[in-house]
This record gives sequence, structure tokens and C-alpha cells, in this order.
Amino acid sequence: MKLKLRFSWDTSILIILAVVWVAASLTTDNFLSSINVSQIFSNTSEITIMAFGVIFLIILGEIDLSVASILALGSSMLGWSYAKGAPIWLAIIICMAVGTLCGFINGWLVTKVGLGSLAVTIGTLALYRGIANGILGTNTINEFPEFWTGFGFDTIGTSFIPQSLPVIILFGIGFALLLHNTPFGRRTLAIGQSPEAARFAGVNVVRHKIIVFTFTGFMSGVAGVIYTFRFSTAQADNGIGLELLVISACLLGGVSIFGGIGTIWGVIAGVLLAGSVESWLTLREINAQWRTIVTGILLLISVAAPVLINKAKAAKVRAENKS
Amino acid sequence: MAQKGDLLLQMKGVQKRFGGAIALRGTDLSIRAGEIHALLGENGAGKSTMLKILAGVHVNDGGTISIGDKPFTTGSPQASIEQGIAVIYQEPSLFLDLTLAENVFIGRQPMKGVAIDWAQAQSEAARLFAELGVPLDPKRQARGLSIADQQVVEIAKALSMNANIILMDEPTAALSASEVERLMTVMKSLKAANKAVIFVSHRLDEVFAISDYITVMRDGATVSENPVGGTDLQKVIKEMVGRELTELFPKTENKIGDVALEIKDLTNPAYFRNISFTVRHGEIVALAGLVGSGRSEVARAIFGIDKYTTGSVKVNGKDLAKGSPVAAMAEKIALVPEDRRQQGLFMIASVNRNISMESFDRIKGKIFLNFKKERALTEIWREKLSIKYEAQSNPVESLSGGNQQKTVLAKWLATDPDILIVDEPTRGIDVGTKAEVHKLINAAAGEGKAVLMISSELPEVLGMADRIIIMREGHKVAELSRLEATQEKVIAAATTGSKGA
Amino acid sequence: SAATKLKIAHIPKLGTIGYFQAAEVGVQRACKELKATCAYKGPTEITAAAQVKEINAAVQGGYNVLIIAANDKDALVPALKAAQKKGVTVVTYDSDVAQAGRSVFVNQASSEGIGNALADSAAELAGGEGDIAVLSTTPDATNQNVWIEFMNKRLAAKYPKVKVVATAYGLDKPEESTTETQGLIQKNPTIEAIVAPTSVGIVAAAKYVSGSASKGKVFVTGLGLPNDMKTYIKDGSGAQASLWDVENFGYVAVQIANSIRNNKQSVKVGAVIKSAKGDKGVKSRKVIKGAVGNEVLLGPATVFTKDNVDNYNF
Amino acid sequence: MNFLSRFKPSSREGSLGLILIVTIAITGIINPRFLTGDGTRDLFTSTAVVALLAIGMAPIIIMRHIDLSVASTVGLTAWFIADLCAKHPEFTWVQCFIIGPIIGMVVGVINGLLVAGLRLPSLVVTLGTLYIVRGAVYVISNSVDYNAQEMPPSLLDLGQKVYFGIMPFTFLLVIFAMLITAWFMKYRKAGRDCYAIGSNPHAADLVGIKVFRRTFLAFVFSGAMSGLAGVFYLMRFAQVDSTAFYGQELAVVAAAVIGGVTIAGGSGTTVGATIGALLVQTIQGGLAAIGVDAFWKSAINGLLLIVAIYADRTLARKSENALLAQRIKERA
Ligand SMILES: Nc1ncnc2c1ncn2[C@@H]1O[C@H](COP(=O)(O)OP(=O)(O)OP(=O)(O)O)[C@@H](O)[C@H]1O
Ligand SMILES: Nc1ncnc2c1ncn2[C@@H]1O[C@H](COP(=O)(O)OP(=O)(O)OP(=O)(O)O)[C@@H](O)[C@H]1O
Ligand SMILES: [Mg+2]
Ligand SMILES: [Mg+2]
Repeated sequence: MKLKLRFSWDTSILIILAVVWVAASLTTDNFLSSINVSQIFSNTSEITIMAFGVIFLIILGEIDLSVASILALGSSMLGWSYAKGAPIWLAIIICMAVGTLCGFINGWLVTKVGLGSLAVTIGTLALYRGIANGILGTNTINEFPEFWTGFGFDTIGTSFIPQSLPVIILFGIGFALLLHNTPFGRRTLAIGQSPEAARFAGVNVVRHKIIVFTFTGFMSGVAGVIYTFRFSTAQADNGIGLELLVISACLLGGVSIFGGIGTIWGVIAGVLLAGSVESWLTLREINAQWRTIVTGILLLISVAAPVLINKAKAAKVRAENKS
Repeated sequence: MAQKGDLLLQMKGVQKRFGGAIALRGTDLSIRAGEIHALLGENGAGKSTMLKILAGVHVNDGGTISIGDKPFTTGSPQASIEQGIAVIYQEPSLFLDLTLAENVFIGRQPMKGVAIDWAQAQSEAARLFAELGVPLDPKRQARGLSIADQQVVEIAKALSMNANIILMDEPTAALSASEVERLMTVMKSLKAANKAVIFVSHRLDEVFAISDYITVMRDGATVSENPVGGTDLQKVIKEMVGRELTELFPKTENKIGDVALEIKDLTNPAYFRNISFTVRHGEIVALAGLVGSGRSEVARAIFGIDKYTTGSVKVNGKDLAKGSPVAAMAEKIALVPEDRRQQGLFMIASVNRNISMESFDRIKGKIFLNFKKERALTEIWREKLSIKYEAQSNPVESLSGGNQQKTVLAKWLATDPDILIVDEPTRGIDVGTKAEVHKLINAAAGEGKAVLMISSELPEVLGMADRIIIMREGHKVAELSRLEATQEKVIAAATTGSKGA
Repeated sequence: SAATKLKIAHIPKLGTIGYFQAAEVGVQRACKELKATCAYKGPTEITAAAQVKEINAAVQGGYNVLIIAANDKDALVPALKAAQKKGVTVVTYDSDVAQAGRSVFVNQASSEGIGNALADSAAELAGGEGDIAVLSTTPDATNQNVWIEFMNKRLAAKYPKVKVVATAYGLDKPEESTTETQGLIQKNPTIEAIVAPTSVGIVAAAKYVSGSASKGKVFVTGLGLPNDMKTYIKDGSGAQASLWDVENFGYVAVQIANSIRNNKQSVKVGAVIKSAKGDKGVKSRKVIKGAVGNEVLLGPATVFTKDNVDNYNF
Repeated sequence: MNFLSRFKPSSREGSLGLILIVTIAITGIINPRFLTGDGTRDLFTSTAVVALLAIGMAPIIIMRHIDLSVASTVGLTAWFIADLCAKHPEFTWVQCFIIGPIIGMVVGVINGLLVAGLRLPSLVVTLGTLYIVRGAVYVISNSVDYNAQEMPPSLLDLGQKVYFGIMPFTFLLVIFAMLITAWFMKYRKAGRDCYAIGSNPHAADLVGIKVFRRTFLAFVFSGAMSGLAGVFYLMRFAQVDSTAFYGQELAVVAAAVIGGVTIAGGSGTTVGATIGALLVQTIQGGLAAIGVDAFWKSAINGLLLIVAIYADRTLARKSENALLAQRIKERA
């Protein structure tokens, strides 16, 4: 039963994605143009990168609402250290290190201190962005080396492939393997399905959770680097409000909010679907206000469709059994 | 009010399919007032499915059911409750955040005017617990209750409903002798009040002690229905399993080696104090005692699930780090926990994922898991324990209770442990397979493994163990060798043993 | 070559607030005169990222003029540069981006003029001496910070007895602005006026004061829309507000874009741009050197008092 | 006496109350004006909207669900009422108090049907309706906004009304709602069903609880409270545009969670949720009253939130330990 439902969810989102692509390319001239496809990828790059971390957390049965704030803090530190004279590679490492540290703090508060992750990360959401604010104040740093600011914005050679895409594909394959083909991934799913049974199965639940929180922080740091260069801006309110989009992307991709269920490809499809629909509507000059509504409807369809399909199937089976 | 002997419930040709699997292929059952009716069958025979149809959890695909002279309304637990049916499910499902009193009376709380009368609910619950001989605090939260105590609350809940037909799906699986006796007294009084009880159990001695009728099922169909006088143990077993079973506890004499596990003065003041014993290679040591005597807690402490305050655990002479199942597993200790749903299994995960969970080393290449090896591993254990499922990729929650228990055993035996701790290993397992499990445990001991077995079933304890350690209220009260041990001695020690021992 | 047909995208900071809606009225008026195609592409959140998406989409959609009130002075520049490379004319208004991202900036009024107006109004409300406080938007809002700086200069020079004792930030949200106003008054019992150079903050402050024990003791002034402020200007709490002609703002921005694109008008510092008919009597506008680069001034702000506020409807 | 003891907060709410009082006291010591009539009144006024929403949300979280659409619903009702009042100058506060909850209930009915009827995960559903409802306000409002002059004076006057110098009318209603729901959740079967459903949804089905009805009504109730909160919003700010109350849903969840309503379902009370809302607002108002450096404010706010959760957790552990000690005694 459950397995079938999960399957349907993944398929339903893939079908919706295909439908959107066909419909979009039929109704607009340049939806499938190289520049637009590249923009869909680059517009969603930070969300995808952060979602790769957050999906592991949601599968664990935890959540991190502070990812966008970590992005901002990392980005601010990148700009701040670069402005203070650090070489760019060091500034980038600082950004990722700050992200990692923030993630670790979240994990420590949740596991060692024993606070709920939702409450904790609502707190650190304010805290991390607040620190970014405190450090940078009204400053914005935007003089970065050309090579780096082109990254994410430019494409590889004359192709339509944005430079950030290989990074995302690499991460995507890596995380898919990690989640679906390694003991680590299995343990992640197991903890989400039953933390108590996982303990009895010899999983070090606390350590596992800290690791996942920490690398979610790291991924947010990476997203911070991409964001900084994509907009050529390091400032405290970078990426504000992205946390809900990251979570919507995961849910759209079939990750169960109760933990224990989720796939990487589902999430990638979820992110692409949101990005494609937005791009389509923008090209059709449907204004942003309607786009908000469509995002919501999409979320509803993605959860309701598999349930309705299953209900219909079950009713059919019952009718057959009766006869 | 029904008269004794009135037909209360009749099921005819009842069918049920789950996807491709056929659980019931036309089962008959008729129950009369003032009768205790046992429903027997192998694991997966369809007993729980029958009861769940009556409980309104499942809807039958075919056949007819009538309650008294009215057709039975299927489809919702609520409808069943309204038709006078109360259920004790095989798997207790309490509201862990609520108090015990609330768990008993949820949805039927006594009212005073417009408000719930909490005082009355609590005193009523306390009365029910006392009747069952387990004085639980009705104001206590259900969280943290042992599986046996949970079962007691479930029983109290069913009794409080004041129903005409009471379905009991393995209510005694988690209980020890004295609670079972209390429950039997309660069942008899229900019978005297002209109610009907359907009783499912794999403990056949109990069945013969209390039932009036015995219906045996096999592969989803009724095989026989007899008054208890009209049949006997061997016949029932043959009808269930399809073959003769000569020996239930096939004890073999093993070569006993050095001390493998040494427990010294283990104390966790809330649960047990100064527990010392050893288990040697090739030896089976049983921990006996009443429900709540703290046996499971000792096992949990050894395996590192809980921390203990003082004392030590030594494995082959080396100290074992406390509070770390990872360390325990590194020393090749395995613990088959008592609560399969919460502790033993990942219910929504597939059968093969459950079985491979502790054996990644066996199914792993350099970095990645090898799914082929994983399937092969599952297949091996399906054969060894004759686990019944439709496909490896099905979630374990779709397995019957007994087959779930086998899966838990399989996943731990698959780790090939040196020290095997089993907590109620045969809970809910049918007679045929029980013998298989006992053989497996014996074989493990034969290979030189040390086995620590917790069991509430006395025949199992007496039949299997080389030594028996008896606990009472968190203290070790006696240690008996295989030759010394008798049923009377064990019960006496468990109920009245002096704590100083 | 013949004048290209204008296809104008108007990208405000936020699509959903009255201020930019008023500017859009002016944009439409100019579009009608120029027979241009116009689209209002207001994002639903006040971020640079949202504007970047709108910019990219507009370029792809074949728009050749962008009228933008920027949410960030730097973050939009890469996208705007790319747009300009494709031949799109970019004019910023209300809040600027770095020089490289646009042809010219239409400034509401000289920052100094606004600062002075704020200082004068505050000093008047405080009775020429005493403590005052500032309620701004965010700590890093470029416009507000420049205005506050000029206000402070004017106060120091002309009203040495008027002291700014505190500055708070209401993030342009009613909730935060109200909390901050409460905080300002609690923390600084001596203040006599609150200066809020933001159309959201000023209403929140005025509303709070009008219903608190401070009514008649603390006066609110700043930049605000007349419709928003009417109630508090007239209800005896003695609030004031000032603002430039927002509707004309949009109009002028479009007309200047047209001059650049179709009339080859130079926008170097010192150049003079002939005004369009509908520019409320202004004959020509001069390109001057502003804080970031070349800019054109819209015109002075109007101070709304209880005597004149009913004459305005935006 | 007996009546009073019914509302005696359990130790959980007690410990929260303690933390609240300590927080208020610290702020008061640093800036005594925080405790003056105006200061206390402001605290209550500014908490009213979030507290009302937290009271509406509590039963939902107790049932192991969540309602993220509340902030959008506040925006929708606030704008709608202002629009109606602008078009019908004869409207008074009475119409507003009737129309508000009705609009909110419409959203609640939609959420309820999807969550309870189809058994969809509420987080996804209400995240969806969060976007849809907000988008609807954007589209319907067409960027028109309303100010004090368009609103019924009787409504705004009511918003200014204060009893005993410190108790605003709106917060009085909040207390009323809190007590009614607290009583209902403790002393009515329907209320207890909520706890059971959140504690073990599967078992709730087995014991015959009307899961659909309870879940559905909880969402309708939350919708109604959001609608009422929309009216409160107008009474407080006397201005509204389509972005009103944007993004505040997490603040409501935070209030409830800090107030001891556990996200995992099965426990919590509306009294706790209200105290949680007060605590969050005290921290925010306190920081403003102390005059913390604007740049660091959000950081300190976040830090204090974590400290508050930590303190609460520590106090809760104390009572767990007491239980354990009792057990140890029994076993000895
Ligand atoms: N929800 C379900 N989905 C799919 N198959 C099921 C489901 N429930 C039961 N089954 C299957 O139906 C068959 C009968 O199961 P049932 O639980 O009735 O057995 P049982 O007689 O109670 O066994 P046990 O003694 O082990 O409890 C089994 O093969 C089981 O796997
Ligand atoms: N976390 C807990 N909090 C409070 N009481 C508990 C907790 N865990 C167990 N108990 C109680 O401690 C007692 C000992 O339970 P335990 O599980 O050790 O019994 P047992 O001897 O192993 O019996 P069984 O074999 O039936 O499980 C029981 O009364 C149980 O209800
Ligand atoms: Mg069964
Ligand atoms: Mg036990």
C-alpha cells in the first residue's frame, strides 16, 4: 500500500513536470531556449543545494528552518573577510566553514541539549541572520573577481549549460548514492521511521543527527557562496525567506514530513517543477500575484493526486472483488 | 440480555484479499453466548484478519456475517463498538501521551453535567486494574509502560466497554503466569455473565484450560470446530501445522565452555539492583520472573540501550563500554527486543531492508550496498524460519504478527552473534515454528554461542534453559540449575522470593 | 532610423503597495501619450532576487525599456548589464543602482532637500528645542540613511537645541514599526517628535501615538502618503507628512527613457532634457551629479497639513 | 475554590509562567517604564493577534497537524473587511466581528476538507493554502490599500478601549477564548479526542474516534480564530494592504511551541500557547524598550528564544526527575 503510494507520488510529479514542459514550450516561443533553461537552473541553484541537506533532515524526522539565515551569514562572512583583504579562496572556505559551524550548533542544540528542532531553528533563524546583520550592518560588499561572479550566471562556453549545473549534478548524484545506496542513507531512513528501533539496531542516533545537521549547514554555506557570486552581493538579507521554498521543494518531491520516506530524484523533480512553472508563467507575462496562487495549487495537486488515484484504484479493486 | 447458548455471532464463507494475497478464503465461525471460543492456527492463517473484520478495521470481500439475528454492519470500528463488540488487539495501541484512566475511557468518559468527571474515571480505572491484579496508577502516562502493562490497559479498556462479544487477539502473549491466571478468572466471569469471548492464543495449554470450543484455521479456511472435550492437543496441532509434532522443546546437550558474559552488581536504582550472573559459551541461561520484575531492563542495560549507575558488564573477560549499543554490537552481542513494533522493526520499511539493517557488512561492496546480496540474505532467513510474506519489498507492517516476530529474530540471527540475548523470542509464534525457533536457539548454543533468554512462558524456560535466574521487583532472588528447576520452585521464587538473595 | 516602438516594463520594489501603484498611474499616463506597450511587473516580495527574475523575463519577453525602483544597489547590476548589452534602456527611479546598471536615475528630490524638510518639520513639532527620535525602515536602506544624514546636518546647523536621541528600525512592516515606536517612547520619555522617513513607518507611529497616553505630547512627521495620514493629521495628534508627487514620478521616468531611446537625448551631467507636455508645467530638466552618478530631480516635496491634505488623493 | 483549581495550570504552564515573569522583571529592572500602565497595555495589545492565532493553532498541533495558512488568512480577512467597510460606511464593529470569522472559516473549511477528508499531510496542504490565500489577496486587492479614514470609527474606538488602565479589549477577548478552549480541551470528550488523535492517529481510528469530524472542526476553528485575528489586526494598525501580516505564520508556531504545545502532537494547552505568545512578545518589546542596537537585535532575539526554550526544557526535566526519584524509592 505505502510503497505504491510512494511510487505514485514520484511518478505523479514527473508526469506533472513533463506536462508543464510540453505545455510551456507549446505556448511560449522561448521556454526551451538555451538561455531560459539555463536560467531555470541558475534561479533554483541555491534552493536545490540547500534541499540536498534539508531532505536528509526531514527524512530523519527533524527540520531546519535556519538554512536561509546560514546562507546569509556565510555570504556576509565571505564578503566581510574578502573586504578585509583575505584572498577569495580563503573567503569561500570561510563561508562554508561558517555554514558548517552553524549547522553543527543546530545539531548540538537538538541532540545534546535536547531541544526540538523546529523551535531551535526558529531561534537560530533569527540568531544567524542577526549576527550577519551585526557584522555587516548597512554594508554591502559587491566587488568580487569577475571569474567568480560570472559563475552561476554565465554558461559553459556557448552551450546553454549554466556553470553551476555541473556542481548541482555532482552533488545530486553524490547525495542520491549516499541516501539510497549506503549504510549511512539506510540509517537515515531508519531513524526517521523509528528512532527507538534504530537505537536497538545499533545506530548512534545522536551522532548521526549531528552529522546531518552539520552537513546541512555546510550545504547552506555552499549555497551562500553561489548566492553571493550570482548576485555579486554579500549582505545580511541575502536569501531572506528561502527556507519555506526549500521545504516546499522537498515536500513537492514526495518527502514525508513525518520522516522515513523520501528520494533525491523526487526532490530534484520538485525543485525543477517549481522553477519551470515560475519561468513559464513569467514568460507568459502572468504577474507575480497569480504565480503565488499557482505555486500553492501545485503543492495541493502534488499531494492530492496520488491519494485520489489510489482511492480510485482501491474502489476498482473492491468492485472487482465483490463481483 | 442474551441467554446462555443463544447464537450471538455467525460468520459464513468470509473472504478477504490484500492485493494479490488471499488472507481468508471462506471461513466459518459461530459463537454463542456464555462461551469462550478459541481460534487457533499457524502464523498468517488469518486469525487476526477475522477479528479485524469484526472490529470494523477491514471490510470482508465476500461471505455473510450476522450479529444475533441482524446483519452485521461492517466498515468502521465505531460501528462495531456500537454493535457490542470490544477488541483487544494483538498489538497494543495506546495513547502514550494520555493517562491510563484516559486510555481506558477514551471516547466514553463518565460525565458530570457538561464536564468529564475525571475523579470517577480514575477510580473506575483503578478498580479494573485491581481486578486484573496489576495495580497500575491510573493517573500515570502510558508512555514508558512495559509491553505487558500496555496489554493490561488494553484488557481493561475492552472490559470497560461492557460489550457482548469480546475479541481477544493473543492477550496473554506478553503476560506471565500469574497475570494469565487473573485474566482467566476475568474471562470466566464474562462467561458467567453470558457474554461471548473469542480467544486467540499460541499457548495451547491455556487454550485447553479455558475454552469451551476450539476452531482451527489453516491457510485462511476453517479446518475444524469442536467442543474442547471432543479434541486433544496432538489433534489440534496436527490440524494447525499439518504434521505431527513430537517434541516441543528439543533440548540438546551442548558442550559448555568459558564464561562469555559476566554481569556483576549491575544496578539502575529505578529498575534493578545488584544483579550478578554469568553466561558461558554454549549455555542457555533464562531470566524468569513476573511482568515488571525488571528483566527487560537488565537486558537493555547490558546491550547499552540504557545506562546503569554501578556495576560492570564483561564480555570474554573485557569490560564493555556502558550505554553504547554500537560497542555491544562490536563485541558481537545481539538483542532481540521484546516490543517488535517499537523496538524491533521499521514498520513501513520492506522485509529485506529490515533483515539487512544490522548486517550491512555482509551486503556491502567497498562503499555501496549490493541489493542482490541483500535479497539473497533475506531469502536464506525466509527459508530458515519459514517467514511468510508475499514479496521481499512489502512493508513488514503487512505481515502477520507471528511473521513479524520471525523477522526480528532473523535480522539478529543474521549478524551471527557470539552472545545472543532474546527477550520473549517466541511471543506470538505458532507451535510449529516455535519448535523451529527453539531448535535455532539450541543450535546457536551448540555452535558455542552464549544465550540469555527472557521468557514469561514457564514451559519454555524449563524446557530450554541450562540455568534459570529468577528476578522479583528488580532483585535477583534465585538461581536454579536445569536439574533443580521445577515449575513450583520458579513460581514460588518469582512471587515470594526474598530480595536479599 | 525610425523611432522604435517602446515596450516598457515597470518593475517597482514591491508590486503590492499603494506608493508604487500611484507611480504606475503616472507610467500609464506616459505610455498612453507615447502609444507604448506597458507592463507592471511588481514582485510580491521586496528582494533583489525577485527583481532579477523579473528583469530576465522582461528581456526575454522583448521589452526594450526598463523602469526600475531597485531593491538593492548592486545585486541587480549583473542582470541589468546583460539587459543593456541586448540594447535595453534602463532608467531607475525612487532608488538607484550602481552607475553601470542604468542610463540615468530619476531622484524624487535632492536628498538634501528631503533631509532639510524632515529637519524643519521635526523642529517645528518639537517647538524649536528638545529631543526627537527617528523611525526608519531597515538599517541598510540607502535612501533613508542619506536623508537622515542630511537631516542631522540641518539640525546641527539650524536647530542646535533639537537632539536626535535614538534611531529605530521598523523594517517597513506595521508590526515591527509599532513595537519599535513603543520602544522609542518607553526608552526615551523625553522625546517630543518622531521622524519616520518611510510611508509604512509613519502610519504605524502615528496610529500608535494617536491611541496612547503620548497623544499631544509626541508628534509624528516624516514621509507619507496623504491618504494614509489624513486621519492622524486631522485627529488632533498633530502629525505632519510630506511627499513628492509620486504619480508624476512614474510619468517622468518613462518620458526620460523615451527621450534617451528615441530622441537620442544625452544624459551626461550637464545635459538638459526637454520635458513632455504632461509634466505638470515643468519645461525642462537638467542632468546633475548625484551620489552615485548622473541623475535628474523630480521636484520638491509637498508638506501635508490639516489645511491642505484633503486636496490630495493618493 | 474548586472552580479556580480547575484552571490551575499544570506544572508545565507554571514553569512557563515563571519564565515569563522573570523576563518581564528583568526588562522592568533595566527600563522601569516597561512596567508602567502604557507599557503593560502595549504588551497585551501587541500580543493579542498572535495569541489568538496560537490559541486557534494549539488544538491543531495537539492533533499532530499544523496550519501554516493562518497569516495569509489574517491578511485576507483584514483586507476584505476594510474593503467592505470602505464600500459600506454604515458598517460598525458588529459587522466586522461577524464577517471576519466567517471569511476565516471558509479557509478553514478548505483546509479541513483536504486534511481530514482526503487525509493529506497538513503541512503541505496549508503551505499550499498559504500561497493560494495570499495570492488571492494580491489579485483581489489589485494593490488597493485602506487607511484609518475608511474604517468604522466604532471598530477603531473598540481597539483603543482599555480596562483597568492596562487590559485592552482585544486581549480580554483573548483571555476569554483561552479559558473557554482550555476548559473544552480538558473537560469535553471532543477535546480529549484531539489529544488522542495527536498521540496515536492509528489507535484513534481503532477506538472509534470521529477523526474526520474532529480534525475538520479543528481547522474550521483555527480559520475562525484567524478571521477574528484579522479584525484585531485592523483594530490595532488601522491600515491594511495585501501584504498585511505576511510571513508571520512561523511566529505563531513559535509561540505555541514555546508555550509547550509539542509539534509531535498529543500534549500542550491553550494556556501554554497564550503564555508562549506573551513570552515572544515580551522579548521583542523588551528589546525595543531597552533600546538594543538595531543591528544586533535579531541576533539577541534569536538567542533569547533559544534560552527560553532551554529554560523551559530544564524545568520540565526537573519534574521528570522527580518522578524517577519516586520510582527509585519504590524499588528500594
Ligand atoms: N494489511 C495487510 N496487507 C497485506 N497483507 C496482509 C495485511 N494484513 C494481513 N495480511 C496478510 O494476511 C495473512 C493473514 O494474516 P493474519 O494477521 O490474519 O494472521 P494471523 O493468523 O493473525 O497470524 P499470527 O498468528 O502470526 O498473528 C498473512 O499472510 C498476512 O501477511
Ligand atoms: N520508562 C519507564 N518509566 C516508568 N516506568 C517504566 C518505564 N519502563 C518500564 N517501566 C516499568 O518498570 C517495570 C519493569 O518493566 P520491565 O519491562 O523491566 O519488566 P520485565 O520484567 O521485563 O517484564 P516483561 O518481560 O513483561 O517486559 C514495569 O512495571 C514497567 O511498567
Ligand atoms: Mg495475528
Ligand atoms: Mg520485558
